[in-house]
Amino acid sequence: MADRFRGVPFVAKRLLGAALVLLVLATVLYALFYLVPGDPAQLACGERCSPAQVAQVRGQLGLDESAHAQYLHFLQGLFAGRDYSSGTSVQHCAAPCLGLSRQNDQQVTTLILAGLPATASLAFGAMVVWLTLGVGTGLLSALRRGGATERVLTVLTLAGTGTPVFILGLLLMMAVCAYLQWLPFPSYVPLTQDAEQWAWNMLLPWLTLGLFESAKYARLTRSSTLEVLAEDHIRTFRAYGVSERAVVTRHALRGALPPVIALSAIDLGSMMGGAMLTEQLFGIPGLGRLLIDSVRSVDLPVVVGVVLVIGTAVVVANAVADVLYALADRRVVLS
Amino acid sequence: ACSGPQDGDAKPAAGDAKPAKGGKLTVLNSDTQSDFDPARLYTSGGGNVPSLVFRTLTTRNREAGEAGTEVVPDLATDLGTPSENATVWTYTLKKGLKFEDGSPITSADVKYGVERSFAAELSGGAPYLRDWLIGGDSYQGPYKSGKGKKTLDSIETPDQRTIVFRLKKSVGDFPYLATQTQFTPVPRAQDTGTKYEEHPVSSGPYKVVRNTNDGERLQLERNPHWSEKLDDQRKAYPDTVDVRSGLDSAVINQRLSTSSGDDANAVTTDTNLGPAELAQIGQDKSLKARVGVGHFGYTNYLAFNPDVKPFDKPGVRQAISYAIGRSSVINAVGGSSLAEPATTFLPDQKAFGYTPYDHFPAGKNGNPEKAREALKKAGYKNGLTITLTHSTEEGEMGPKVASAIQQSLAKAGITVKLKGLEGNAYNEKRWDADGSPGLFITRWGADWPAGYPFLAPIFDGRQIVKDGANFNNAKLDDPAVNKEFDEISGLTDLDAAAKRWGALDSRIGEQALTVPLYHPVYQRLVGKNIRNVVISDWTGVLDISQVAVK
Amino acid sequence: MTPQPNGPTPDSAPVPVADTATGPTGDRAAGALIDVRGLTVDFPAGDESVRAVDGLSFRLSAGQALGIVGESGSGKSTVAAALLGLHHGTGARVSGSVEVDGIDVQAASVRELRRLRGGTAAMVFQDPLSSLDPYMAIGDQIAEVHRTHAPHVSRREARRHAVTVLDRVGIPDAARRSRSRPHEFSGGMRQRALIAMALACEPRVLVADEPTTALDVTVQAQILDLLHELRTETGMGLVLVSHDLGVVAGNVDDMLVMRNGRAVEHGPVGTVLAAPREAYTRELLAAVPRVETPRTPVATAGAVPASAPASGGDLLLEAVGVRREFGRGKNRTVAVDGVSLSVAQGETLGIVGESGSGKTTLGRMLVRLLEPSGGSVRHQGRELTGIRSDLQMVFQDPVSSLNPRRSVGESVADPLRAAGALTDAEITRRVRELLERVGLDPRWYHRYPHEFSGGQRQRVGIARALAPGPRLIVCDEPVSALDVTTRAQVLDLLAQLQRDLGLALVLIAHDLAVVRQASDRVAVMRRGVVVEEGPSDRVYDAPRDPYTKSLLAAVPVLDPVEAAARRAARGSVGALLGTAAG
Amino acid sequence: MTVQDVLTPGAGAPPAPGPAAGARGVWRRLRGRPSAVVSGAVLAVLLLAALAAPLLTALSGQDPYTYHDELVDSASGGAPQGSFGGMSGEHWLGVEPGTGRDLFARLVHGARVSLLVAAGATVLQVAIGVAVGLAAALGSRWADQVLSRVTDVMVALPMLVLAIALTTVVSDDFPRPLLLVLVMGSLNWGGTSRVVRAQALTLRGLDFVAAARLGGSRPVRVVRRELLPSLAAPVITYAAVLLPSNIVLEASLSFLGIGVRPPTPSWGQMLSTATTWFRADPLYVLLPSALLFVTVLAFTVLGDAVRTALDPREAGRLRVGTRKEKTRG
Ligand SMILES: Nc1ncnc2c1ncn2[C@@H]1O[C@H](COP(=O)(O)OP(=O)(O)OP(=O)(O)O)[C@@H](O)[C@H]1O
Ligand SMILES: Nc1ncnc2c1ncn2[C@@H]1O[C@H](COP(=O)(O)OP(=O)(O)OP(=O)(O)O)[C@@H](O)[C@H]1O
Ligand SMILES: [Mg+2]
Ligand SMILES: [Mg+2]
Repeated sequence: MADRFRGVPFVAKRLLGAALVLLVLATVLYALFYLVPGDPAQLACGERCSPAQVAQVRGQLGLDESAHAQYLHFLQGLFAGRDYSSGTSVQHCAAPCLGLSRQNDQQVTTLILAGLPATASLAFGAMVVWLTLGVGTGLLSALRRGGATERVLTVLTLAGTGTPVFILGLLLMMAVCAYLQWLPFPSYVPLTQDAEQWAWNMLLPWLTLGLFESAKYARLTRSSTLEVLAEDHIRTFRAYGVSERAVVTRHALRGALPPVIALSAIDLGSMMGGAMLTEQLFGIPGLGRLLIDSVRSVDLPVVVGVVLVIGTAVVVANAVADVLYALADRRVVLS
Repeated sequence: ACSGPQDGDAKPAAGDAKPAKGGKLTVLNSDTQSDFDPARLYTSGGGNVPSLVFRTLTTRNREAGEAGTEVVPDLATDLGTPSENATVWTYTLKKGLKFEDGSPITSADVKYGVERSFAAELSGGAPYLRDWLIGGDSYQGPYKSGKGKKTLDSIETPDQRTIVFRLKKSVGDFPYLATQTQFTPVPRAQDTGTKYEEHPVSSGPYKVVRNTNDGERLQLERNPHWSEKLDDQRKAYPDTVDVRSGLDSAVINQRLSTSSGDDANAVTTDTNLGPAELAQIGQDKSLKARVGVGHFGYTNYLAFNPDVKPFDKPGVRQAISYAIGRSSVINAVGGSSLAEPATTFLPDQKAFGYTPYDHFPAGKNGNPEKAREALKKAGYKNGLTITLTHSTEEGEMGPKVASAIQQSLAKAGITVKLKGLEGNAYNEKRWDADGSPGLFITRWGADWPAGYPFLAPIFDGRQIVKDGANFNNAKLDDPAVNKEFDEISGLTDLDAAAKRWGALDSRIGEQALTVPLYHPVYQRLVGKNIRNVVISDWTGVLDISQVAVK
Repeated sequence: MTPQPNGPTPDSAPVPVADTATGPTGDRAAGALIDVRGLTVDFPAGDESVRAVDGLSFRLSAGQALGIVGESGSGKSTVAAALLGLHHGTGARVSGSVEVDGIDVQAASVRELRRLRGGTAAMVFQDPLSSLDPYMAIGDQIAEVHRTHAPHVSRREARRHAVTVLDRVGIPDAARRSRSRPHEFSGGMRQRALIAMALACEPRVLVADEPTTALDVTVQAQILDLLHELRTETGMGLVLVSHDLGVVAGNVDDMLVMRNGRAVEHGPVGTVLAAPREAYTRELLAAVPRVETPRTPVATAGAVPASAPASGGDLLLEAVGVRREFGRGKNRTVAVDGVSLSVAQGETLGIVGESGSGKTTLGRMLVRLLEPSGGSVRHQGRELTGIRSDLQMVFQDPVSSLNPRRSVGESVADPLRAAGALTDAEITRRVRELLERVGLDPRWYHRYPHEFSGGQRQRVGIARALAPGPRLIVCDEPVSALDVTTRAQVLDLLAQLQRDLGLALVLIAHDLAVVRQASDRVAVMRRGVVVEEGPSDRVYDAPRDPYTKSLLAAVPVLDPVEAAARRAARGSVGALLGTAAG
Repeated sequence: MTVQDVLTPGAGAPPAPGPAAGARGVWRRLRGRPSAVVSGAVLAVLLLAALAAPLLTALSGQDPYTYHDELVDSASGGAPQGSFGGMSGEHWLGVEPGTGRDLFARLVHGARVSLLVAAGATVLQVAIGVAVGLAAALGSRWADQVLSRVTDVMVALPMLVLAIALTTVVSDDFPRPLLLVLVMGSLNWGGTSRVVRAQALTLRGLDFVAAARLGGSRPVRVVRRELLPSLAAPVITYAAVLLPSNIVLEASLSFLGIGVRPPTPSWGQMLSTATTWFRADPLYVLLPSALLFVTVLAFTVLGDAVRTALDPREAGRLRVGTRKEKTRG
């Protein structure tokens, strides 16, 4: 088996390939949303806009052009930038310009950059929760297989998954903020503004999302741990008196982690698109909310922009996961 | 409200202690203030948060209940002087008005504010200026991108304090229109086009300190150049106002009811209590005391498109009107505390000219016998099958209401097939003059508490829009009715006008072009330290220019 | 670091010697290190159960060595596992008593067992290739085991200790290779790593289950000498499970011959070998191949005389200057460095050589499981570009070459099913025949790999390679885990197939006698190159290369006295061995 | 016996008794596990209830659509009258707030949609995911690149966005549940595919795969015979987790108005509308939650049992009943 391990060039190559696929994706989205009902100009202008006014707005948004002309302009913006009139002056949207939101004349890039920190805060924090909680309980239940501990853990993590996230979050909030009053109701504070406040206010969203996701990880960790535990090399360490805990955490876990890493990358990446319901519930001004709002208002530039950003995030996360994976299991070749 | 059994309007929640200045008011909202440009805002009576920053020529009377439906002067000294048969309206600005930077507010600033609302870049807002101002339909705003002239000649500013509007036709309602934020002064030198909303120049009691994330969070602070003496409407008790939006409505209500920490000083201007919350509050006296009830001119109704068979037959429309069981419709939207049955198209408030009528009495649960009779007369002895179009989104136009209607019509032998459309598709459909469904659920709200904006878009034959959003679903184009519209809308005596609007409503109602279902009622919860709760019938929302936290 | 194969480990603390003065025959002193009485082990299999060990008893004192021999599947590994209580919680039923260093293994608590394992008694497993953690560097694995029993030792010290023991078992460049992961090691290197792991704990008893099957004879001798030395110096007890009577002869005091889970003969090694009482023991002895015996030529039907060099027309497979590298930069290893070989139809080419010299790598390239990084492999004159089902391979590691989730019958049936020519019933019958042919009970069709002994698994591998009716089989240590009688049977089978079908074989093995017995030509490999190649009798009788000579000199002998003498001689040329292993 | 006998089939030995014990063995091992039997039974009951929904509701004399205005308290938000969410002899589990529809009827009818859609989507997701993951792991480097990138993008695509777009674009006459299955199934396979690819990459390097290839097995066969059995464990575990998340996803879609068309009930829909009621009418929330939870639990336990039963190495452990001995050997 060839051993072609290359870290950085590998990721770079990966990104390039992905850029292509993303472009295809953008095109498909463009086409698909063309068919979606709802006139963006009417929606932007408001329901009481007169036809003349709607036409004017349509011109302003460039919607009076043919579909492919619009798409070409979009591409042009992406690679070369575009200019837009802001009324009093002309605003330049530098490449990669994803266009202007049809709803509020903001540059899509600005909107995304504004939403990114909140979403990233949520996603990474939640990942820490689901990894510790999920992998932890997974391991514990693999260790205590068949015992009462395992049964309790199973039921607990399943309760997390079997409850839709909007119910889970609301229940948590009710319990912690309203009933026990341990924490004030969370309201998002940017990390850059006040790190401590940021953490306190993100605590519940992290927990909610983390809990919701952790069952999946617990199950996966448990099953692949058991899988590895049945392998021959585990026998070696047991036969050398290595404690069961060390056998599981040092040997079984390493073999069990690859699928967990693979999944984490996916979840982390796709969460960059925002865990919409969680963001909605806790009022976190992230990409998820931006996305769902723009889908509803057929704000194509924003939809495409956010999806492209998420796509990139997923690709990067997956590439990193693959590198980690190849590091864990050298038998695997990166290609 | 002049009818209904509700227990009066909201009283100050925290006993009789006098409200005092100071403190920080928190506003918890679900919709972000992503439009904060006065040119784009489409608010009734100047809005709530906006009216803390934007003053307009006139404004709504900041009093609770029915008194709140009156229009009163704001920047102007009076409600305006009509001349030339109410086609010319002249306003004079109060003396000593200043922007937040201390510069004087002039009539030119008001004119510029109106002009820029015509720019395509700043789309949004109500259509009336365009329809009424001379040259309004072709004017494209003061910006470079607009074609043609950069100024609108039908607005004149003979001096720094006087501004004159010249209209195409007589408009008695102009003082109402002047409450809208398009009448906010905007200093031309500081206009930054689409960026203006990030920091609009304040003429009101507060100025914007920070606008985070496109209106996600607005932090307001006292505007030192605003003078209490020149503004008899806004109380402006708190020192600062912090508007946080993008919150889930269940969370907002939960926070208000818990009222811990800053939430004790919190209100909401866009979230009302839902059915589940009401059911829960019903058992809690202390919470109940913190709930204010509000009305806003709104009617939810069934609309017909008589171009679609069998709705061309008045008998069929009448049968449906007879068969409708309003109480199950009301239950489907949250029960009697959140909706009152409607038999008139106009909201049940005096300002609209409400004249009670019930041309096709259906009682609470429908009158199947009368309905069958009407059907038989129309030639459908063995019942009939029709399609009801609704939105798939839960809510006032959603599937639950549709099912309720389906079941009450079934009793009269009318088989209803349901057709759900996703939100945007549904809106597109119901506003499509040619292709709107034969029968669908829809609603209408008032731009101001008067008959004209409530009735004209729905029943004035000249407001049938061919290739845009059409609201005259029945495509009623009756010369007599049209003439009546012209006559009443020219009246400057608003009370007299109201009476005639009521009569007109009743007259149109005889044709059974709509089936009024209910008028919504709003229940608003406030934090436990909030005093001076004022909910007017103009907006139905708690007026944050009046609340105090001390 | 210079290898010190015979010197004491600098880091090793002296092991307390409990019972030094026990004679080679083992007086029945109370302080026996191991005391096994009436050990019986049953495995559940299907609806019945298999009795793997049946009423076995033996004792072992400190410093003593016990050899367990016997046919494949006779229960040797099961006994070894029982000594460490490895049957706990596996579903096997164990009765009788097992006492190791005073601990009653059957009744021991989890904690006691943990101390016993590795601390008191260490085990070298029979399947070295899959017994290491694939995700972890070898040195770290050894260090971890070491630290388990010596918690006060720092991480870094343990790591250093690991390098030392790796060096002691003859891993060249131990400091660097300790950072490799198992898949980067050759079979023999992995086996040595396991032995190093056992030694790292300085145990009182070493249970070694076929510890040298994957080793070439020089390294084997070196390892066995090391064990001997530890035994005399520290009083370590040794249980040596092996099918190689030569290995047993030279390295144990007592010998236990097993068959069907029972002891057939038990006594001092000299006595048993010189004057076996039981017929079975005699049978075993008779079957041992001798390296001195020349090959009896295979009478190939109408084929070329075996000793003749392959002529063009009959050339089946040809390697021309094949090279293979692994890794890049600092970690680059050249496994095969320009080897040219040819195999004629019906011919057997033996490949012997140092462990880690690239035999497996070469074998894999011959069947195209690995792509050469240089040179080419030709099949009947044409460049070989992909896998062909008439080129088969028997893998060195019988564990990982069988799918743990499929019954062995199905694994063997697979090539038949893939070919798609036979009905289900025919396939089943055929598989049963094949199983029987390699000496397995055809009723075991539905058993899973983990239910088999090491030798049995190896035979399954052979049966599977035979199934598609190949023209050539690369056998990578096909008989290393087999007892002498079974081995003879399998070699006979291969020879018979060769005769009847003109099957060509590439036989990779460490056992020089086996290679001589079975091959027409032999290639000797060292460090990725072929150092000597020729007809086997020529190479064995008149070796030219010094490495070949040293290999032949290291072949174990059946006579314990002679073995001791040779060991003494080797001791004096220890330095030479050190380089030979490097 | 001659070698010829060995290599030519059909000669010698008696015909083989019985086929491979694979599937049968698994079945037998499953039957031996109480947890498997109980969870299987629970699922069977749920499934039966779903299938027999019309029958069951006929028994209770209710249907899931009829409004009962008289049973709700209009003045307080439409909460059911009486205690326990309006439970009575007629309405076994009470009624829905606001409409007074019978909850029992809605639950059993909802089970149909929820289980059907979720199970269908899961099957589709797993099938596509396994196929793509395997193709990526085993195919050429090119295929891996393309498929992995496509997987990335599938994963990256926010489900809801495409779901909204697709469900609004597709004709109204297309059966909704099927559309949901297709949309959910064809958009959400990225996770499975990644997990499968990761696992298959490790597996394909093992000797037994090499042996199978040498034996002349074509890739498809290698996959079916060698890889799938080893992949079954993670895939089944993953599927047992996917299923509940699909039920929840169906809930979210219904919540956004793009799920099954009301008034057809589904658990997801019931849950999402019930959320706010959990203090005023706890039963309304609890019932669908509890059912969902039981389903999830049953699937997980069954998935685990199947996973264990599939592993022959576990078999001895189970049958011999060494329960008392600690598993730490
Ligand atoms: N887990 C198991 N389940 C069922 N049978 C087993 C199991 N392990 C071993 N056996 C059977 O027990 C018998 C003895 O096996 P063991 O591994 O002890 O043999 P061995 O003497 O070491 O053979 P070899 O020399 O081939 O390694 C064999 O018949 C084998 O098939
Ligand atoms: N996948 C791999 N990655 C890195 N190095 C490898 C790999 N496979 C083999 N090697 C190295 O190549 C060399 C030759 O290995 P190979 O397995 O061919 O030896 P061998 O002759 O079969 O030895 P043995 O007799 O011990 O089995 C060894 O040094 C080994 O460490
Ligand atoms: Mg063995
Ligand atoms: Mg090898």
